Amino acid sequence: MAATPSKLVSLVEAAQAVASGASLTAGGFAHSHQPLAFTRELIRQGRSRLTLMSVAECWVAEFLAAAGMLEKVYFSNFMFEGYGRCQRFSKAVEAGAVAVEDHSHFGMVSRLMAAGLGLPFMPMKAMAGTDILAISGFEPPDRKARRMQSPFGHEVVTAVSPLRPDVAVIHAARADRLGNVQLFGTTSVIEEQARAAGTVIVTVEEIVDTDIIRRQPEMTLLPALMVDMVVHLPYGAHPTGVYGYYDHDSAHLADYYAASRTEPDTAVWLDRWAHGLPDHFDYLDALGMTRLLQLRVDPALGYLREASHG
Amino acid sequence: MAATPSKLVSLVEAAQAVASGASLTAGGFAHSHQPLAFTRELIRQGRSRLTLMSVAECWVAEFLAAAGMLEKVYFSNFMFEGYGRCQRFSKAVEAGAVAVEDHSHFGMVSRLMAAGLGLPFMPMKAMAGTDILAISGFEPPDRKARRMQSPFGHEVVTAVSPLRPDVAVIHAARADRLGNVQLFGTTSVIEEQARAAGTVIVTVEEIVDTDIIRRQPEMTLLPALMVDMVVHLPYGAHPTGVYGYYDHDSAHLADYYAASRTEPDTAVWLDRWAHGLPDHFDYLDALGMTRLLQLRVDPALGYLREASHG
Amino acid sequence: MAEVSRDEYMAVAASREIRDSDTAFIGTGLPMVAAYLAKATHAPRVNLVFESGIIDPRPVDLATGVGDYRLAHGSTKIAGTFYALSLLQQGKVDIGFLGTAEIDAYGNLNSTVIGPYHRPKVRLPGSGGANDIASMAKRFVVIARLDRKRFVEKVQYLTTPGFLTGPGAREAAGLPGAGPVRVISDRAILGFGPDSKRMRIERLYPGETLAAVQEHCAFPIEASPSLEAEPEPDAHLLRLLREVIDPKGVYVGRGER
Amino acid sequence: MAEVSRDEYMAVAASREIRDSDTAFIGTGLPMVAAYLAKATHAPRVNLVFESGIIDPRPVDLATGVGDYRLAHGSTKIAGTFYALSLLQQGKVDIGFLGTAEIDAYGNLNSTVIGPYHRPKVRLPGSGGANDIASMAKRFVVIARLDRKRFVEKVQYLTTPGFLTGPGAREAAGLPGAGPVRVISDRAILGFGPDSKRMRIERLYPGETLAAVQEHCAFPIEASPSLEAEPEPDAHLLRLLREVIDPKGVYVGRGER
Repeated sequence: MAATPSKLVSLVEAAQAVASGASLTAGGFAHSHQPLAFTRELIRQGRSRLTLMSVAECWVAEFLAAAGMLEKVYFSNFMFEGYGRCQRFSKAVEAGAVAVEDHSHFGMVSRLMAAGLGLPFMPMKAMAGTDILAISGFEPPDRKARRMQSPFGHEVVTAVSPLRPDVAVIHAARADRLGNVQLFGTTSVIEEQARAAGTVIVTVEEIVDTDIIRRQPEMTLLPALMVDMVVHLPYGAHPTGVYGYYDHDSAHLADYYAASRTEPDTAVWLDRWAHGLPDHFDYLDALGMTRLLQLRVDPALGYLREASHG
Repeated sequence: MAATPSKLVSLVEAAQAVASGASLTAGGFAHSHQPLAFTRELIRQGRSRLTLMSVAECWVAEFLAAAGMLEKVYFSNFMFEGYGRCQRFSKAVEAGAVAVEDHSHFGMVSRLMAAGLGLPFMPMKAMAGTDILAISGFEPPDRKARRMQSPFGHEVVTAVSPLRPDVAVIHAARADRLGNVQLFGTTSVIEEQARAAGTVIVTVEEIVDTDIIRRQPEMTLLPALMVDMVVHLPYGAHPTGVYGYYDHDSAHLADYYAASRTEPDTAVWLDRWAHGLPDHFDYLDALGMTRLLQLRVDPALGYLREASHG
Repeated sequence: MAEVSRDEYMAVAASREIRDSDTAFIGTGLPMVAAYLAKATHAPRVNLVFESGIIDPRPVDLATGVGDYRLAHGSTKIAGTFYALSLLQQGKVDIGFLGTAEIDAYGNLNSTVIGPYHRPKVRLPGSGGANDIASMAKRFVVIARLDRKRFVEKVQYLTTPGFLTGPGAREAAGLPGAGPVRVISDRAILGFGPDSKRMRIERLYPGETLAAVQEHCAFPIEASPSLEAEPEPDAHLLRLLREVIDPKGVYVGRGER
Repeated sequence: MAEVSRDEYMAVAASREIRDSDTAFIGTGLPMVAAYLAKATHAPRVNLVFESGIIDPRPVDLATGVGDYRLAHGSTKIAGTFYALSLLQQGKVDIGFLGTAEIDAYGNLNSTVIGPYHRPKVRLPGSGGANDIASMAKRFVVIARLDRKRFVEKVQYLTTPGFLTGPGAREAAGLPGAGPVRVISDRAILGFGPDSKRMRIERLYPGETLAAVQEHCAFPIEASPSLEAEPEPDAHLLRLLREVIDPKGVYVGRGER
């Protein structure tokens, strides 16, 4: 059939889709597949007053908070497993510089899902009876969730309202130029995030022919019709990992974690690893090939045999 | 770790889990992966007053109707693509012998999903304004669906109530003895059906070691915690097909379709292919190895190159 | 080249309803032929979705049904029925195609029963995804042969919403899609009045007359102010239909007229 | 054999809470160690579920987190977060384990803030799946070291529901799970009065006294009528913990006492 145009764009161009004041949701879970090359580019370009709608993209939140670009966060949990609290993010909240709206994981996922399914609300059963619903962050409590009775009886559920981020940024394993996206391992909240968002940007380890996608259609997470832009960014999740490609870089994460204890050290770190490097390939060069290759997973196991526990 | 007990049971034993008067939902879509060896065993054992909660398991519905075992059917569409209406099923409805409750596909899937998600209702946007909601089959209209306003504004949605079948019967590609089930190709409504049902019976082409399942965990449709019984039934979907294994048997389907034009011919057909054969392996012997091998799919394409269009 | 059949007119007209980059919800038969034809010509970027859960198949061999393994093999995503249908509710589906046993002047369809619901004269297959498509796709197209038993004053069971009782009724029911845009018949292409929401005649196939169309329709139907004649499909389209897409004439009959 | 550490008492006690054939929702750290220990001993059929979407991993190497690739590799199903969490709402999860910064007498937990919500003294990580587990798992177990700053009269923010305000409160809130069944601390195993729903002391570790436990708890806490002494874990369990499950002592400290 006839050729179809490509959605492949540069990182610079993709990042321009996130304006100051925009709302953003980002893929990933714990130390896995967070779109951090994209996050560093946003930091290089500079943004302000961003809103995050997040479940577990702790590193994205932390770096955006460290760079002073965050204003508001709808979220359920930011925690560096094996390290501790997200220090710059937590400090920003404690200083009143970032406003937060708390949820349970299921509450956040349900709000994104409501938007993705085109529904004005989603019924669910968690969060009831707690301060998550009783204490408002920046959202009026009756806009976030309402207790309601089932139309078919006396059962009470919590209805949560949809959250529609302007942009979803996802890092995945591979995509074709049309935007068919595959990811191995856990898919975290990517399905719900991509469907809820107005614009979907996907950064990937590899660009492959559509024929490669068609060989394993069961592995396709996002079909092309869900995706607006594709950016080729090998090691684009570093210092987090990508299942089947590379493990998270514990030493680099630990370095950041140490730096993030103070604002000046964080600034030095950001200067070195974001502002100081013109683009992602300079970043990879700065890390060095030895280090990047050492992170590559054992092909038999899918992970590095020697775990570093924080 | 320690050995875990098997869920593997005989077909006879599995079929005994469906009592007369029970409600049943069955996997499959069009001419694919319908649990028909199980259906034939139910016919051999004999049941009455069954309720079906169905989306697209047309052949299961047709055979149960042909055998006079159906009382009520919640469903969205029964149609033999390439052949025409399900004749015994349609005749039974026209005669008033089977009562029906119509839905759209999304309506049926949403009702099963509500049950599977542990929710007292599911909001959705189809079916409004039509006789599907205005004309009651056997269910009081306000038990099936209600128009409701979103708690967050004036948007109107249709809330559908949960459907909880007593038993779900699924035919899949392979499972281990613990009940981890994998299926290639479209997964139809199996996820929602299995989660909604009280008891889940899975019949499979192959029993494999759990290690085989663990090599492709992304392909697992139902984890063991969703499954109660596993039955090993190669060609257990015949005369429908199983993706990656065998295509549907058009000649056999056409034979049935011709027979199903009259009640006596149908009875002869059922005698020959269900009552007349003590078990599933006698059925396979009666079909003959030549025929079964001819149905095996082209391994490169995943289907038979020469399609039979009805 | 053989004379153009009514089926060929219908396939070509249906294909024209698909715009490039549309996401189209497709069933077996003429809609599949039309979608393949559109993809091969003016709409290479059309994204096909099937209710069985198959997204964007590689159109190699014509399928026997929406769950056919020749659709699944080489698709870009295989999922389940909920996934496919939920795309409609998400607002991701631009166009759907539907057949019907009955249709009224507002484009409402019946594919459920002929006769009373509880003791029907003929029990039909039921909605399936038809109601979902008509309720939630941005627009939909009906493909139906003209016949006084099919084009009726009032459908015996309203399975699938057209404009329901007329202007404003879909909105009042909370249906997100805009409703039917075209009815492609074997004699003419029909549309809907922008204000009245009633069916009207837009294009006549060669050799057809307004009177002939009106005679095959049990409700009063007028011509659109911009009534046109449908030209004969160009040779390239016919060759694709006859030699590439449906070489055996499984779904598109040949030379019936 | 080295003296039994408090962590080892906690891991063994937590492991005992898992019944064979349970579906258990597991986080990193002591709960993972406890689950692996249970699976290796009295509960070979326990089915482990992680909020990252991993079901039933092959417990080869101890993971660094719930999304760790060593959990994903060789699991029996990999899905996403919604799938894992929706199992809770479906009623498929028998038991979950939670840690906390604060806990009150009714087993309510705070993992959100110390100080006022809008200008907290300490911003903690937030609920994550904790609220979901506590709301919807059939039962849950808290693992927390005894400390007057942790065991408090009133949590500063109620992140995760225990028995809320007392008997009947969970039911009134529509929470499907039955609530907390055990609090495993480093000095004693605590439970809840069946009628009062208040925390009480059920088992004391060797060398501990009621008074010591009460002193480390900022709310009044009584002994259960059936107060028992927790025996030292048997050698087989200790060997498994020390040599097989956590040989480096990553999550289970050694010989602290």
